[in-house]
Amino acid sequence: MSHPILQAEDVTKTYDGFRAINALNFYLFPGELRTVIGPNGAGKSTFFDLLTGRAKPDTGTIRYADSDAAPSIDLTDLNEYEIQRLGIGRKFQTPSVFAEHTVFTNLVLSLKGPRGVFASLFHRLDSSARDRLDSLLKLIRLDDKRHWKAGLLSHGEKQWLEIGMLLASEPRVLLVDEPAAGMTDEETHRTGELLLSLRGQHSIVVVEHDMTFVKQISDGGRVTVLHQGSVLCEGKFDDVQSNPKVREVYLGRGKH
Amino acid sequence: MLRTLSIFLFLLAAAALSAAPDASRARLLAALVAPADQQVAAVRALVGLEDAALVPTLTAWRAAELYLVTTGTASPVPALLAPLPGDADGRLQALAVADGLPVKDPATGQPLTFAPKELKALDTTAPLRRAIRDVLEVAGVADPSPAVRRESIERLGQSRKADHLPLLQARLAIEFSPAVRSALQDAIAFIQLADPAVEVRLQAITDLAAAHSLAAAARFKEQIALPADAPGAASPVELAALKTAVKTIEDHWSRVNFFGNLFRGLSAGSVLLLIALGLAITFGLMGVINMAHGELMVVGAYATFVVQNLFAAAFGPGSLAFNFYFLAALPVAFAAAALVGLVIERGVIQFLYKRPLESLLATWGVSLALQQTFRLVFGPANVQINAPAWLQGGTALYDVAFAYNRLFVIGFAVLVVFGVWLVLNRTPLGLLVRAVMQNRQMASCIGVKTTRVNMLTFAFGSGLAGLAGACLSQLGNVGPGMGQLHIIDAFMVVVSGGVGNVLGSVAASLGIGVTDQLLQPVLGAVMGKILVLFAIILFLQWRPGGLFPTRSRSLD
Amino acid sequence: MSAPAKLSDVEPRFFTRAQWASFIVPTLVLALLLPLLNALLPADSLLRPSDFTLNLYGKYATYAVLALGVDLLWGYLGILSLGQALFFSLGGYAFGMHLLLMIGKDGQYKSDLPDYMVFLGYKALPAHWEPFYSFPFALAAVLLVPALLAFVFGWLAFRSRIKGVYLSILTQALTYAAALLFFRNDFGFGGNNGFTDFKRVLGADLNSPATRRALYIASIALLAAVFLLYRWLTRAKFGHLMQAIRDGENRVLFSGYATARYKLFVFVLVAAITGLAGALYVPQVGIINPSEMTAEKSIEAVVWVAVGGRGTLIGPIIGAIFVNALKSWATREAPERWLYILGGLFIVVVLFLPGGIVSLPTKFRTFLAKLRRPPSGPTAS
Amino acid sequence: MLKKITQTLGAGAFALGALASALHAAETVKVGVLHSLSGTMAISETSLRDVLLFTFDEINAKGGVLGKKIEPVVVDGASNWPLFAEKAKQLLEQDKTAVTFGCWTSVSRKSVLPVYEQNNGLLFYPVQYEGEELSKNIFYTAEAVGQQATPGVDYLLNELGKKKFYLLGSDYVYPRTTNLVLKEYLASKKIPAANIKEVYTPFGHTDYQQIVAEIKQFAASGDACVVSTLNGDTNVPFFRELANAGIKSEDCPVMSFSVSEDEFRGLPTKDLVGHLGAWSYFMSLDTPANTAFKKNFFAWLEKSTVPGIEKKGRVTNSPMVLSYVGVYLWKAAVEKAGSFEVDKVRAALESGVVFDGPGGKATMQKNHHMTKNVYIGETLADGQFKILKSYEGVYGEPFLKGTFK
Repeated sequence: MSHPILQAEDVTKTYDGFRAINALNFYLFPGELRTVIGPNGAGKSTFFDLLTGRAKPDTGTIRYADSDAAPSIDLTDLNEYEIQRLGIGRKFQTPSVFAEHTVFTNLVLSLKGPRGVFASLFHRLDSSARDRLDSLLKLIRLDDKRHWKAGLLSHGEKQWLEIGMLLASEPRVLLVDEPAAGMTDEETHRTGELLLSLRGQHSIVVVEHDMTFVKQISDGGRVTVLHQGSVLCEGKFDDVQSNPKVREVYLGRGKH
Repeated sequence: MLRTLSIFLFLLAAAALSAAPDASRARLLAALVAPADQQVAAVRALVGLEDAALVPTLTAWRAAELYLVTTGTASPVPALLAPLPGDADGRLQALAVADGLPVKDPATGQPLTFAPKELKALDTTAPLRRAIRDVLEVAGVADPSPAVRRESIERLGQSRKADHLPLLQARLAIEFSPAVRSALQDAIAFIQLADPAVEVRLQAITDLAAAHSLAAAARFKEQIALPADAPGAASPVELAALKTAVKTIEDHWSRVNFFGNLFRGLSAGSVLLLIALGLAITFGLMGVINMAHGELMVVGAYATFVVQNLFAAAFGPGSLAFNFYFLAALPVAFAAAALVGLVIERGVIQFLYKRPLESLLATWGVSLALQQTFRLVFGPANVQINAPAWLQGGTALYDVAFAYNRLFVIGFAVLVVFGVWLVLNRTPLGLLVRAVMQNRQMASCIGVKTTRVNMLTFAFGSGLAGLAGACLSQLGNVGPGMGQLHIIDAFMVVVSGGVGNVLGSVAASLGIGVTDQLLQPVLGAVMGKILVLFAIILFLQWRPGGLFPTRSRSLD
Repeated sequence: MSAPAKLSDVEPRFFTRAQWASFIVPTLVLALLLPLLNALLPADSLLRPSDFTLNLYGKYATYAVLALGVDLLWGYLGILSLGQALFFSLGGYAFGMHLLLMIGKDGQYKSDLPDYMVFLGYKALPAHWEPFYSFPFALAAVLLVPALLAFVFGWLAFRSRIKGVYLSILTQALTYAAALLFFRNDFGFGGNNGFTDFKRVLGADLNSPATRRALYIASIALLAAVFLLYRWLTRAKFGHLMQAIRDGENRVLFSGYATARYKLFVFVLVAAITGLAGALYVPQVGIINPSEMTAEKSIEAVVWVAVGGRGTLIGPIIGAIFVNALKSWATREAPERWLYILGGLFIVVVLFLPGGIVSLPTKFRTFLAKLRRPPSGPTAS
Repeated sequence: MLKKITQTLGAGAFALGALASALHAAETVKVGVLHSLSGTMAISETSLRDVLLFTFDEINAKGGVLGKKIEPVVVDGASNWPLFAEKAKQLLEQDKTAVTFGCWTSVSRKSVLPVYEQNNGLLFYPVQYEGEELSKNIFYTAEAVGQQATPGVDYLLNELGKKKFYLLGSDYVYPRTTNLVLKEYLASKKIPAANIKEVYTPFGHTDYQQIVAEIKQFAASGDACVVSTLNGDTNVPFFRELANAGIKSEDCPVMSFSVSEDEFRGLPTKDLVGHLGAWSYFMSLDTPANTAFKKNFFAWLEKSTVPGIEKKGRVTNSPMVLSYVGVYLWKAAVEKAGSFEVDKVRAALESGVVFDGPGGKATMQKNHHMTKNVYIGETLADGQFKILKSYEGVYGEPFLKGTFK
């Protein structure tokens, strides 16, 4: 078995005495699409915050591998943009796009490339970048709305745009927080297909509530159940679903 | 009040003049009309003269209120002016120093009346006034008023003349007031510093050290600094005693200053707290940057001014009831500022809850307009606010001074903080306020009338500003520009305390107040203030959310 | 919602031809024609702008540069800095030092030292003053001193991610502390009186009409240049990033941009340019003193921007000129009431005209459109 | 874009039109009044505007100057120093005023000085100041340091026998300069440096606890006094704190140079009783000229129609009287010169015109300062000064530093 690309070991994070993450261990392998589920307050968003530098763990290590070797880069020392530049992209739970900018500009700003002050002063779009933008716009089905202000898009379209922005930056790891929220069933399904199509080239972690969607994207992949800040269990969707502990803390509450 | 007092004094003087032991009175009169070059000596010779007219006559002379009255062809008579009973024109009768009787018109035999400017006051010169003062000081040792006695005794002690020693010692034997006794002991010790006997001198040094006399420390240091061969230089034994004494006294005062600084810091912090509390509500909880907050304080201060004038008009400015105007002014100040706040909220701020930075601009416009309104209504000059008697003066404990108005401000700040805490945590309004402040939309979804809550909260914060203004009127000036002096300080307190946290504002204001007062003696007022500002800026680098930050899990 | 027109692409044209014309024509009129008329026409000609007017508009132009900086920070980057008057004054002080040394022996005491130094008993010029004899050095200081302060403060503040209201209040505190410092006589910059009674610049008599014209032209030229520079900045990808930071800094951060560096860059750049405007301001008004750097002055500059229209580049210019012209007029014509006029203006603008004066035509058109169409019918917007 | 720029120009044209000067009327002479009517200094300067307008009316009622009526041009300097310079330019270049009466703070004077020199204008400056300045275009009716501070300190030294001096001031040029001179003066009077303490507080300082605690210990020896150059507002917290600390004027008198009758209106005078002041005029001066001045001024106030003018509880003070004196000196000089021309008027003034004003005889000197009386007064509870001592005919000398050895 190869080395994990992302590895969190024994991570703890406390907010005002509340243990949001408690001795968590998590390993993500290259090309994997991992689904993370868990009841509200299980620590899913905090976990993403820790991975992306928005919060620092109290104890434990979070490491990332930028090559095939064992993960060696300590993410806890880095801040948001440094982690992003390493190739870890994140989509937020509530879609966060630049509402005052056009769809097109939103993507341009996310495009992989130099991120420095002077680079952006003298930035020019070359033709290959334009092609890439065009294909992205088609992928997220916003081609005809490329000049719309992003703020005018529907909720679902914003979710897509944000996924598009994520892809534009060509990350190695995608952290996707509730991508299907606010979408119609059809949109949700398409989102699932998109994510599945990315599997392999990218390593993906998806946090989701919608069990139908989880079932769709887990597709033989592993599902991690978080509970009270730690991993309750991990395994194939069916195994997890039949796990009595999971049923007790999560499914047993009547959701699905 | 003052007028009654002066009438009383004159009556006293009149009584003193009338009981005339002839020999001493003649000496007094002789001194008054002595030739200019002998006058000082003649006055100095009056020391110890036992004549009831001595003190009133000399006091009047020194104040240029002793007049020469000429009647007909007779030579001018020195006289004091006293009110004529029952006369409304303010004309005064002259009581001759010689016999205490009114000077009469030689023709009609009726008492003559004068206005002060019709008469020539008996001239004095500076050396003469000093001589008069010296005589009065000696006389003052036996004055009925303990305050006068104490002051006279202190002066005699500082003059260090051995000839006053018997007088002081005699007084000590019969003095009963503890404060005057201690002053006497100090004065005696002071004089004894020049005693020929070394034991007496050493004892005097020890006594003064025990009394922590600062004046003594200054003298001791001068003596220590004298070269060994200079006249009056201390012997080695004495020198050691002097050094120990200086150390004892200085140690005492540095302790006093330390505790004094703490108290002053506490009081400065309380002032800051009062100013900032309203802002902690409107800015901290509601997120409105109200640049007119300072002007709301001014509203409170002017309200106090108006209440003061009403009380003065109704009860008279010297009356007992007048002293309670301030208590009546507090609720009025709160209400007035709250009302103005309400108008501002309805008129301007309600449209700007989603645009906090723009509320800054609009309220700045409001503050300009308010300032000009103050100018037009109350005039561009500061208005005069007289503190009620119970807020004047102070007391000292272990030499640390506690001014009553400062003590009041500290106590009042505690009360107001407690009040705010009660309102926010123990009333239905408080619950609604906290709900709305945490999430306006959610609160309105669950049926809270957010408009009303906003209105009331803002009015409440404004009212607190009014209370602060009322308090400040007892400490500083009240004028149209007064609000601008405090606004930045107030914002700094709220920001460094942590927005949305009243407890943070308490801690921050006390911290800033104490730091400022501790820095001031070392760096001076200006650098102290600058340093505090930079410290706050740096502090916020370290804790961007302030002392007690409020965390939020949303992205922006 | 009709499909929005093809508005901004990533690299829109800097200026269309019409825009170039509408930029160049007024600039030339202001920068060349007016001073020319002033110089050539006889004093009693109705067409001749007076020395006083030119001088006044030169001053307004430097204010407009200050306002442009405020707007770049606030309207584009979302940083409401209440410290811009400080940078303006620092530039003014740096240049004032040079001007003060250029007085030479023409001061009150006929000494090489500036008057207040003679008076306070300085024996020699302090070492940090020496280089200010050189015009190029002074010019460099005009740019670098504000930039350096902006760098230190900005680095600390942006690194700690202080933003919004906090940042505004911190800049206000910084300004306040600096003003207090400059008010101190011991600080060595003339205390409350500041610098005044300048005589000449680059050898030319500061009070001659020709020099004043030159200063006026320089102010207009600076304004035009800064306008172009800022326009270029806001049109580049950099400009989009600025606005993105304004609207959602965290998203930009998670897109891999070191937002603190962007903010710092703009903050420092604006500080330097604002300092330059301050340097041009000082010889035109003849005085620089610490009351110019109070928070109040910064807020005034923010108000100009708000009145003119923030988030546009023409708005701050209009606002700065309009508000100051209004103030010049009102302090003469309505000395008792002008604070109401000004205060009322701010409230009205903030409440009813958030887009400022530049949004008036649009508002007016919308209003007309509403009049023409009955309100009951469905509108296309 | 083009539209936007036309908007800009439109705004400019608006201002241009507003600034265009009115036509001259032949029978009047325009006179500028340049004071702050808003902002922080309005508190003091508004009174000067009032007294100036009164003086003009008084002169106009008697036929004006050289047969011309005075037409005042009142502008608001708004406590904004560059604006002062702008307004001065406007008065000189647009309104062509023959003379300006104005300024209170030194910085406002410094700000307009180059304007007056460049346009060869004429400014009368009425407020006590630090000296160290002499412009051919400014006439200083103000008290120089030698006409206020040194007589005040003389009084403390000679009459009260004080030996320790606590020099307390606001941190700006006037107090700094005054104290520099005073330190030299005290040294020349053999007061050791150790007995002098110099302390400054910022403008608008509100907390004098620390300083008063220090004064209390400084004054423990009984021969100390405070020489205060505290500015305006800050006097209130200072005197409040002083009174509450139990420091009495008998123990440690405060001699203030910036507190006049006008300031007393906003001070708790009870706290100031017995403390001292030094000015070249006190409202309580009992001379026929002063009685008439007060009567006429208050009568004028009663019927004045100036918007927002205060009519009640008004007092007179030294800067007001010196403004008044300035106008009359200017009038006398114009009449002596037979012309409004600045150079001729200046020559006439320098030749030594005299005006017997409410504060006594004032003679303009060649050095643009005035010889005048100086009075030392003690504060009474009713906000007036009781005159303790007068120094007559004190010469006005702006350059005092270094003269006391």
